Amino acid sequence: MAQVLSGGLRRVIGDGEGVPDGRVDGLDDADLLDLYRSLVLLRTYDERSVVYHRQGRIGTYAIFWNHEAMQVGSAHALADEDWIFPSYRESAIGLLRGIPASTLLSWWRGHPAGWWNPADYNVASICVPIATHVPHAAGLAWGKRLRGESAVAITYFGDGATSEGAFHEGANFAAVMRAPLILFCNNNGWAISTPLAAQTRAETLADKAVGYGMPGVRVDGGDVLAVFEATREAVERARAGEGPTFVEAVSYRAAPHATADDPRAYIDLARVEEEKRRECVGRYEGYLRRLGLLSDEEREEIRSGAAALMREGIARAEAEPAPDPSILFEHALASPPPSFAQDLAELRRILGRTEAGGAASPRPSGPEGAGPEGSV
Amino acid sequence: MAQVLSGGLRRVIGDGEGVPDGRVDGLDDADLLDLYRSLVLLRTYDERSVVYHRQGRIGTYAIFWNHEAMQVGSAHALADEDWIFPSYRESAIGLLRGIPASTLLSWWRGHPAGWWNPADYNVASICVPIATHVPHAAGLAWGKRLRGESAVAITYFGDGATSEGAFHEGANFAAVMRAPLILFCNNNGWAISTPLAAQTRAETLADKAVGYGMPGVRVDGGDVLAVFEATREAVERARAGEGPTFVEAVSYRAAPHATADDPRAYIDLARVEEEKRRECVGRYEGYLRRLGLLSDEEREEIRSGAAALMREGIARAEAEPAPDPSILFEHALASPPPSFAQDLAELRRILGRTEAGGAASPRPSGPEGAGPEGSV
Amino acid sequence: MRELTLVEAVNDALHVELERDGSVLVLGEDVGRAGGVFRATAGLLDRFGPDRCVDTPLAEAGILGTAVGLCMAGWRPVCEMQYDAFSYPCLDQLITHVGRYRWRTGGGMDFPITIRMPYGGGVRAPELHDDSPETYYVHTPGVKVAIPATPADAKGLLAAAVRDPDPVVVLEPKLVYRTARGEVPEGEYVVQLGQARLAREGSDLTLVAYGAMVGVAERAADVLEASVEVLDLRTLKPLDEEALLASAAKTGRVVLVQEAPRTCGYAAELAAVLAEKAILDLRGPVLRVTGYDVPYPYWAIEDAYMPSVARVVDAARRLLAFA
Amino acid sequence: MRELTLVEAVNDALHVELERDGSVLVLGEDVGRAGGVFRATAGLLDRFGPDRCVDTPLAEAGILGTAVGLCMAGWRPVCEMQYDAFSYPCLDQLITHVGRYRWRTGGGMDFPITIRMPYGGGVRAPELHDDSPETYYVHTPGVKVAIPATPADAKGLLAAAVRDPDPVVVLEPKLVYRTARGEVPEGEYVVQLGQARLAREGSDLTLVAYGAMVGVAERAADVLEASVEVLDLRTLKPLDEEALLASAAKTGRVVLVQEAPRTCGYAAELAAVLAEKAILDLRGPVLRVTGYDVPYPYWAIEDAYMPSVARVVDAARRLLAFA
Ligand SMILES: Cc1ncc(C[n+]2csc(CCOP(=O)(O)OP(=O)(O)O)c2C)c(N)n1
Ligand SMILES: Cc1ncc(C[n+]2csc(CCOP(=O)(O)OP(=O)(O)O)c2C)c(N)n1
Ligand SMILES: [Mg+2]
Ligand SMILES: [Mg+2]
Repeated sequence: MAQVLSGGLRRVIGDGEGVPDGRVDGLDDADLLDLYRSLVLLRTYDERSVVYHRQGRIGTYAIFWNHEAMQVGSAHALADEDWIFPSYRESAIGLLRGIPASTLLSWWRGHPAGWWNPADYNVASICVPIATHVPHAAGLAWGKRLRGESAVAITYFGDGATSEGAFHEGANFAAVMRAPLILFCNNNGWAISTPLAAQTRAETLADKAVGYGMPGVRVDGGDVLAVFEATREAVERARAGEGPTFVEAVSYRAAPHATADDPRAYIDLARVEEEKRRECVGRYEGYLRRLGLLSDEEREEIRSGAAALMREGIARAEAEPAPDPSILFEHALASPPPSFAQDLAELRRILGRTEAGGAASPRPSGPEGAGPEGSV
Repeated sequence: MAQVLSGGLRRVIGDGEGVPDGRVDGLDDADLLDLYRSLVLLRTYDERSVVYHRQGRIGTYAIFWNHEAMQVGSAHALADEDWIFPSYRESAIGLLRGIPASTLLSWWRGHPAGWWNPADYNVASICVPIATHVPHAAGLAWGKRLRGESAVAITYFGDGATSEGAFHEGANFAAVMRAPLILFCNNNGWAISTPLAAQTRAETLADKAVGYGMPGVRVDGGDVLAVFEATREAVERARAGEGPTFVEAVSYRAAPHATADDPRAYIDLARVEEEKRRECVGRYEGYLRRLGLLSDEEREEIRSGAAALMREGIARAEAEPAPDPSILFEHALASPPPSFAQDLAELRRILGRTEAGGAASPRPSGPEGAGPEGSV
Repeated sequence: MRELTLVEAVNDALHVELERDGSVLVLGEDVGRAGGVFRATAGLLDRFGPDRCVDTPLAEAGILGTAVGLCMAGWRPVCEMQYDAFSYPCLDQLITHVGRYRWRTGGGMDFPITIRMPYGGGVRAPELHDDSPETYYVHTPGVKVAIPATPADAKGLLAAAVRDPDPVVVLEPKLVYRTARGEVPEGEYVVQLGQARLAREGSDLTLVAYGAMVGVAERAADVLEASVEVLDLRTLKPLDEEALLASAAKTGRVVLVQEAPRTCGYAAELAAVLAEKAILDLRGPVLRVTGYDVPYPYWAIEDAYMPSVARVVDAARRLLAFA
Repeated sequence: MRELTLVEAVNDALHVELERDGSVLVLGEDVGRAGGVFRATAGLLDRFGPDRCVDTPLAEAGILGTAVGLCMAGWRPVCEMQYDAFSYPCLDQLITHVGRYRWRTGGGMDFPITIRMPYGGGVRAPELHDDSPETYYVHTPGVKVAIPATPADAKGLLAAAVRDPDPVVVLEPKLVYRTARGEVPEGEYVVQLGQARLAREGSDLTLVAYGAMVGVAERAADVLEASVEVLDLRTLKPLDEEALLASAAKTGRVVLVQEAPRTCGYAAELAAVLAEKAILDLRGPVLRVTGYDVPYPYWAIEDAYMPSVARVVDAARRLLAFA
């Protein structure tokens, strides 16, 4: 069971010194190792992606370093039938549901091979505009309930997202419809350069739950076990028909907002260094080691497995042929108008006369590129 | 001082039986009679307007019967420099600031004589789309504070309005900017046909304040003195630089939503009857009588004064000449493009050939009218 | 066949479609207990229950945003926006998600959302109950737009929208909600999207209109001393380009009528199509009769704002007199 | 005069205008501490303090909505929307209030709001960082719209917007934020709204463009074997109709270029003006080269979506060959 820290923050993992480790009921040793595998997978994905970006192999990329515990802990609390609604910050969470790394890397390469059908994995498309997916998740959860199905949904968003009207309307719909939804707030303290104090005067973001008549809980976002446990309780409530829960996972953004961002102008660098020292994967590694559950060999095996998966993923993504211009028109509408075929024919005629295909350079700034090309 | 009832509802006026009357510090007898005058003024305006509508002299009209105590109590707690941001439900609140009845009646006649310059009365234009004026009020209050001025603002909205993103964003901006704002929620239990229970799962609307880090207070919306006192405290906080307050005034909609609405299909008629018996003007009249502050003659004088004002108002409004078509173009832009003059010239040419002016029948449903022509 | 008003035909279509397909549900403000402020959804709550006719919180972005999620759960949501101008809060969801989500899934998932609302002016209503917002919808990729002018089309187009695999916006001309009466087929009845209706045949000049402006065009045709064709577009997106070009080729003279403000209104699109594809057929300029580029005015002066029979007649005569 | 990039010119204009008029303030997401994600507002916080360069909560409707109130308190707010597609949440405030409030007060109160944002595609960015939303703004009454193509115009039009008594939307072509370099006058510099710029004179054909498409049009003109005029509109609303008609009268052949989706795009409005007022001058159809009526695509294929030099050249050649 989690301890509740000051500020109502739940925590399970100790510090190896004064603060003792806890245990989470129902998680056996294999489960604990599974969590570790997922953490390493996401960490590896993230670190490799930053390198791929520097190498010009993917475009602007939203770094989620030190957010892995929030994503892994919560996603592991779900059943396969449950739906995930990620923001750009959880772009790789689909890895935990079997979406190939190449698909996600293709998405960051601006390539249609980055598409997937949400129904194949119960993972919605990555949402770029802030908070607009919160009502989607509320609608899915409500819709499942209306059908008498037992699936629940989780939606991820940041501290900044709580300022948007879309968050508010989605949360309120979920509460009113008793939708089985977990509103998972990744409170990393920053919305790009805007600190939490410029975002809200609420004492905690979990306080927002009161206004929707739903429970709000706070958890240490660097503690994968505390996140797991808090989310599991929210999932149980949801599945029991008791409606949505707001989970505030408190963390700190120890990396730039995205590859295009330089946080040195605004961030507290000492705090970042401190956070880097207590980053979430290392914390969990220490926990497993104290329990004697992780050997150096296992650790290496897991890491190299993840690295291999990434190598294969980027190779596949890079092997994708340049998309054909027909892709512009092909999926916009299920029943397209005749003008689409005419437009495509004309485009093909013109492209045929000039150069083949419309493949763009993978470098985010083309010859006329604007530089910081995506706040995401 | 107000008593706090169950549900945290503040109340000053007793029931003439078991519940004793309270007094509000700082209000002398003249002040108490002023409140009464304002209540009668608004009540008279409202009742006459419903009649004028039936007579086809004004269009669709949003009835505010039994909402007078909320409007009068709060508006009296303001200084003249303070700004009021009304919704359609507070359409006549400008009467308390000296806006002529004819202006407000003209507004409901769809006539440009219903215009006023907000800066002349510190009363913003009537806001028709729900909750969209909340950010305006937050901006005004914030802007005044930035200028070092001492004015505060109040914005009125309904229970339904709290579901809109615009309410959320406005409230949050006000809190973050420490804007001197009173968010005054007229909780009359209904948004047209939608009851509060279908609008939110929050225990009270005042609970929403928690999520913005501002105080939330609840008051009996039928008790003009309790409303006055609660608003005065909020105004004092605001003026002292302590930021916004959410005031939930609890009432019940005892009249149709608007003249076009027939609530019999959805409302609890017994509850309406009960509410009519305890309507707010009568309650305050009883209070004054128990204090010996209101004689029959004074009552009649005040009432007939208000009635005369309305007679004069409607006469003036009806005497307004039909607006000239130039009004379409005249005020849309401070620096209009040449096309406006061309369009007007063409329009005049055509109207000259057919009939004069563009005066429409004051009857809301023209020959092709659609009937319930405005939910407002 | 019975005679119905336009809004009764809408109501009829909803009853038929909810009956036909258990995955259709209606949501919006006051659609349940009250049956809609125009009673377009009257009777649905009683017949289909509160799960399929849902009074939502007062939040238009929430209505359309949850509709996206409802689709993902297998529903076919029909969203009511209470009025034209109150649909604007949903534009963000429309543009960023509703029109794009299918493409984003590589065609893997359909979003059969219907958004319907009363629209247009002339009804002596307070501010912001009178807008003609079709441009905002028509310009948005991934979304279809239909606007009926008759009760039968109101039923048939709405049924087509509900059955369409893509998001469809249906704008219902509230000015004629109760005055447009006409025969409406009983039971299932569908009018295919993308097919204009020749409301009147003629050979000298074409009036192109949609919604409440079809009636204005017809009355102008009555007045004019020429043989006037009236084309009721019925669907704005996709446009029935063939019908438009055929009529322009036949008459060589086209007047476009639209209530919305002029700049970038739908008549601009029609004029652009004609300027590109009918330039050799045209015997004179393409004229637009539209609302002005100003805020929709208060109703005591709205008749001067709305395209009137007199303005349409004037434009037509100028065009007929064109050298 | 110094050479500046387009985004530096924006930054310069803001410095000059905030210096000149103490009632001007800048608000938006990340405009302060970070100086804007494109650094358009860099230095303002240090120079003018946190009251006049305000990092707001993440809420675009809140930004524009509070700006309305700030005007009422005597401020001249300059709102930054971080990206084109992230401006959509503010459309409701724009349409229902910003464009109407002055009329509503009978001209008693001005709303000198500037809304500026980077816009347009081709920058290899993730989804929804590439939109050309001008139609939504241009169609809305009570609002003016300017789009610069050069650094000098970026400064001058923004200054004009800030000083204008009416709400003005300024869309800045982010594709050329750093590649468009040019001389920019120092200090106060205003380019009047409503005046097009003849970017290149010619006699056979006119290419009409704005924003980043001006460069595409110029490069197409380089390639074409005819005398090509390039008209940079600079302001979309109010349109410099005179300049458009004069060029059409001169060349008789017009190709309109726009990044936004075709239907009801701004090129449609231009075509409609030409079809009405230049019909006798036209020697061929009015052609549009535009984005397609589909969602703006992922960037690996965006070059096929964007109007390219090849597409403009193709359209121009077809028109020049027109019988
Ligand atoms: C509607 C909208 N406005 C602005 C942006 C630009 N933007 C991208 S990320 C971001 C900050 C988000 O902060 P937060 O919600 O805390 O999430 P985090 O990135 O910290 O995970 C902003 C402003 C956007 N994507 N969508
Ligand atoms: C954005 C918007 N959506 C819908 C409407 C239509 N409408 C007018 S009043 C109303 C109900 C408002 O309820 P509430 O906020 O409780 O205020 P009340 O009318 O009860 O005072 C609705 C839905 C509107 N005016 N604006
Ligand atoms: Mg954050
Ligand atoms: Mg109410």
